[in-house]
Amino acid sequence: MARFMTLAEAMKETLSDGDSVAFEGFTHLIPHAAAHEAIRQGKTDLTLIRMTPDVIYDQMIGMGMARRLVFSYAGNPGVGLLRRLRDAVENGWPRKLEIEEHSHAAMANAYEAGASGLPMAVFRGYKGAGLAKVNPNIKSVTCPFTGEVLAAVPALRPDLGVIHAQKANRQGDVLIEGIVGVQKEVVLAAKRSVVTVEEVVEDFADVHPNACVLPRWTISAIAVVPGGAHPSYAQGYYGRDNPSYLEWDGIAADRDRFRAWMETNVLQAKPEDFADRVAMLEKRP
Amino acid sequence: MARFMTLAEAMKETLSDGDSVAFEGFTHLIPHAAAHEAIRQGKTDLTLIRMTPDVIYDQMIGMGMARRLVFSYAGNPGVGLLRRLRDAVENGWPRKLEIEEHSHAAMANAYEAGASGLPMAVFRGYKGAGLAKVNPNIKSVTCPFTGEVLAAVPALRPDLGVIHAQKANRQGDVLIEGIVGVQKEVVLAAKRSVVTVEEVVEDFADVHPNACVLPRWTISAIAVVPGGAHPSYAQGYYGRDNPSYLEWDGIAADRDRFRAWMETNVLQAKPEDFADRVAMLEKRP
Amino acid sequence: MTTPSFSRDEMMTIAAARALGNDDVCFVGIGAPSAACNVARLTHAPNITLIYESGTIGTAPSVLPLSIGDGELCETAVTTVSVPEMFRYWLQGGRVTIGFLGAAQLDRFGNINTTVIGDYDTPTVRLPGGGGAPEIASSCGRIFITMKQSRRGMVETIDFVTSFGHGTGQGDRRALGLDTRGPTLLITDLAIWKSDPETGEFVVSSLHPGATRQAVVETCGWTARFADAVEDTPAPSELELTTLRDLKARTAKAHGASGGSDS
Amino acid sequence: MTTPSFSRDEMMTIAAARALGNDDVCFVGIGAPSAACNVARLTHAPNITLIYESGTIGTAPSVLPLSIGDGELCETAVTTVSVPEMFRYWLQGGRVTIGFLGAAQLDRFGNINTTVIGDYDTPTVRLPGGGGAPEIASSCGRIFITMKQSRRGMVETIDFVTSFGHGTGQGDRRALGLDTRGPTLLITDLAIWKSDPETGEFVVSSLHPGATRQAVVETCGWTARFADAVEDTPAPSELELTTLRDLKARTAKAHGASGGSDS
Repeated sequence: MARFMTLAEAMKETLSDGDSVAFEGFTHLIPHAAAHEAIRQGKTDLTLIRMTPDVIYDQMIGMGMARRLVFSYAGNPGVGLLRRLRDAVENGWPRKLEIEEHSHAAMANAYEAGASGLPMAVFRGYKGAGLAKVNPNIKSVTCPFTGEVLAAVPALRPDLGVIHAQKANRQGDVLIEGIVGVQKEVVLAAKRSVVTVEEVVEDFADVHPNACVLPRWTISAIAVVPGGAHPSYAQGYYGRDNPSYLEWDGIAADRDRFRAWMETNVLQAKPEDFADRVAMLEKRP
Repeated sequence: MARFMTLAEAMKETLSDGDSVAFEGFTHLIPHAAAHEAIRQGKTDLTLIRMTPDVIYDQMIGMGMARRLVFSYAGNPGVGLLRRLRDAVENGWPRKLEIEEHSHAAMANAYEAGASGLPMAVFRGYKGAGLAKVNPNIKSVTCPFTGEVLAAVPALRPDLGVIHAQKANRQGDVLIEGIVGVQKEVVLAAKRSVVTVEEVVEDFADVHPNACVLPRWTISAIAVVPGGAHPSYAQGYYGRDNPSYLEWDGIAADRDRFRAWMETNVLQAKPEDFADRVAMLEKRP
Repeated sequence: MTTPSFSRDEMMTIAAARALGNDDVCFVGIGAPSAACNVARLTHAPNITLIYESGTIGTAPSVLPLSIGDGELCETAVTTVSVPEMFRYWLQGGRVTIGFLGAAQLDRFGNINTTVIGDYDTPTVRLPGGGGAPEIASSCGRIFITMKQSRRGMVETIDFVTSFGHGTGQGDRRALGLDTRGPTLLITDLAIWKSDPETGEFVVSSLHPGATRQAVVETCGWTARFADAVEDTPAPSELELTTLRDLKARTAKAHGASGGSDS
Repeated sequence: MTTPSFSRDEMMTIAAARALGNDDVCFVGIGAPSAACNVARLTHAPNITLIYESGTIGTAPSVLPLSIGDGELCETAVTTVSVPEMFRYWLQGGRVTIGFLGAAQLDRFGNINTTVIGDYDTPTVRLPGGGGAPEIASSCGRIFITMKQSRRGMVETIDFVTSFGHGTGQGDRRALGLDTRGPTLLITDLAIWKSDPETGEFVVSSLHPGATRQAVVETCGWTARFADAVEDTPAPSELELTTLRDLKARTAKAHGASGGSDS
């Protein structure tokens, strides 16, 4: 049952060293504030799971928090490569990073299977693809009706799922609108879940009946963090801060500059700072 | 690409004798008008597919149009048994009816697999259930990661899928709201599709971004039939006509009364009659 | 013979309502007592989550639906999802604590038949079938069964296993790989039966006001077992009875005189 | 040397746009030329359906997105679905006629690498990876590839098969059970290449204005083959060029000077 608490309390209660955790968001609604809180709390030995690890995972990997990464596309969206991730994979800095690499279809299906309580996802994929040769978690099943060989991957069931959403109501139900990505699935697939929201409203009385709503009893903790997706965006609240994504490319290119930036902007910062960061951004419809 | 046409044209173009066809709707938005048009056109040797065959399939079976029925719950919702269906199964009247019986979970998964282009659906089901012993289309696959044995059923890929929806826009996109059932899946799973709608609007400009919308290029034909779900209901348009469901129990109880009722209310009726039938029903919010 | 101030049906519904709690997530399938679920919601369990298989989650109807897909269910729900999602994410996902099932035939181990009377291929009576029941029975945390007692319904051997209870006794579920508890409670118009943790059999644990052991035995097709200490089911409270009757009255008014069916 | 009135980049984008039709359903993955898709939509193919893997279907952005999940894509879409649904119902469902892919490394058979340069376990350069590409390559009706020509990009042998094209030649797709056509078109800044139906190899079928055979050969890491009759790609029309430049200008204005990246 969803409990409202501070972001610091939420991450402390739900995330432990050694856990597998998915901070999900598909360009939209990326939970930056929650990731920064995890960084401040110095969590370590994490297995990071995400379809599109971008800036926040670059930051966590650069801080040496990750033992393993499960992913399908590791890029800075609209910009290019992730330089901290590359440094970890190519040079083992600041520590060696194990990777388990999939395709988007596999990851999306694996979250769907996790939400569905299944041990595996079955789909038509990886035909002729090199990943099937290097990832032992890509197997197959044969259709007993047609004989077709289909791909199978293990369901994703993270210890913790973390997402950012537009709003919660007072009862703790959470509403996600626009590009909803795999956010519903990651919360349902995870053993525990944290949702940061832009605001709390009295109720969702006027919401569309088929909108993406997570009932309160599917969520562990809710923290109100206005601007908590910055520099990602929250439809209806603020637009994407594109210059910040571009700036990251330069910051992450150098180990010292990275460390200094993290010290100032993450370690010495607070969840409340996110509201200021989006104050000047265009409000999106 | 969706083409607007009369219901008579739509059913003539898309449904042939011997086809497999799913007229879907889960209590809400049941395509009565389209089913009646198929009856008037005297289609025969059909394989009827539906999770919850109710009055319309009782009618089609009673008229001898069905060779085979694939289903998971055959009842008159809120009332009881389907008497024409029983007569066909128990007594072979007016013709013998083959049945392939599943659970709801199996049918829902099988539509989902059909929409997903997969040959089969995999789920955790039929444990200890008698249907697994009498239905040869219930098989299993073994998870290569955990060894768990899961149920497998063939994907549903009807020749034709028929649904009723609230509205289309001028381009032919279709909006379904409220209890959406398996309607999206059946259209995506079927080779051809017919959608009857309450009305056509200029555009969906104000619709929720995550509402259930079928793009025009997924639909074969759209026919405007106000009231076309009667005595089922269309959220936002008219409520369920409960007395008609109760009345059906008496009509279907007797072969002659059934035939007479069908002659008057279906064979001699037109799609336009549905608008009158819902005129007096309470408008639902 | 005194005229009781409540009917056996009312007692059955209220006894079922009492078995539900605030934290329960309850799957209300076709034929199940949505009256009981809604009485619980309107009395001691205001935060109970009711799910109907039509896709409505966290619904709070002011009148009882005539079908599992009435518009009122959607209008009052926290969210309404597609039917494939309902069966995949919500039921199979293991999120439902209690599944309510009815039965045309029931045996002492909680195995249920709603498929056919007689042989499957040449049935005497073709019943509606299982609907969601096969997977409700396996995926929900616990299963509650409600039915009126009769020798035709509570039988030694059911004609067809629509949904699996405890098979031929405790251990059979685990042998099938099921880690849910299966049928734990049977609420009839005469008594409350609980599943014996040793044998998996239903055992009478409580008799409703006015019901006798003899009445239970005579209306049960298997040899009824009674707990060492059989309790007395408390009579419906004023609040319970008023809530149920108001609900039924609102339902009758909304749907016409025919309203109020639970299926 | 004359100064052309258009750049090679512009020619590449416009040539790609021309290959798209009104009835196409186009999957615009990461790194793919959404500029080309949107120029097609704004010129000869107003009814083309553009799908971005973030879940937006039938989107019509007025400026180019910086990422595949920009808000503008959702705001202008016919509908926005979840990412699992996108990959199950829409891509795997076989509804996409054309998938656009880019490549870090490409071979003559349309096999693509966007995963690693060097060995997979000890890479020289760790690239972003495949994202949707492995299943885009197998599920879409046809695959169009766009990239600037270079010997580093168009290579004899790619280091890793991120997405499968024609393997080592025609027939390899069918052997894998693939009944989609795979890469049929390669559009570079110098030429249009088409897949040879016999061998599965890319063959130059048309040279862009100002591009020479020699330039194509020198910027291609495999031995370039030319069709018997190599055509001349028509220069961009006034409308095409204006449409593309207006789109880029709107994009730059909306996103700032840095705007307009296709990925």
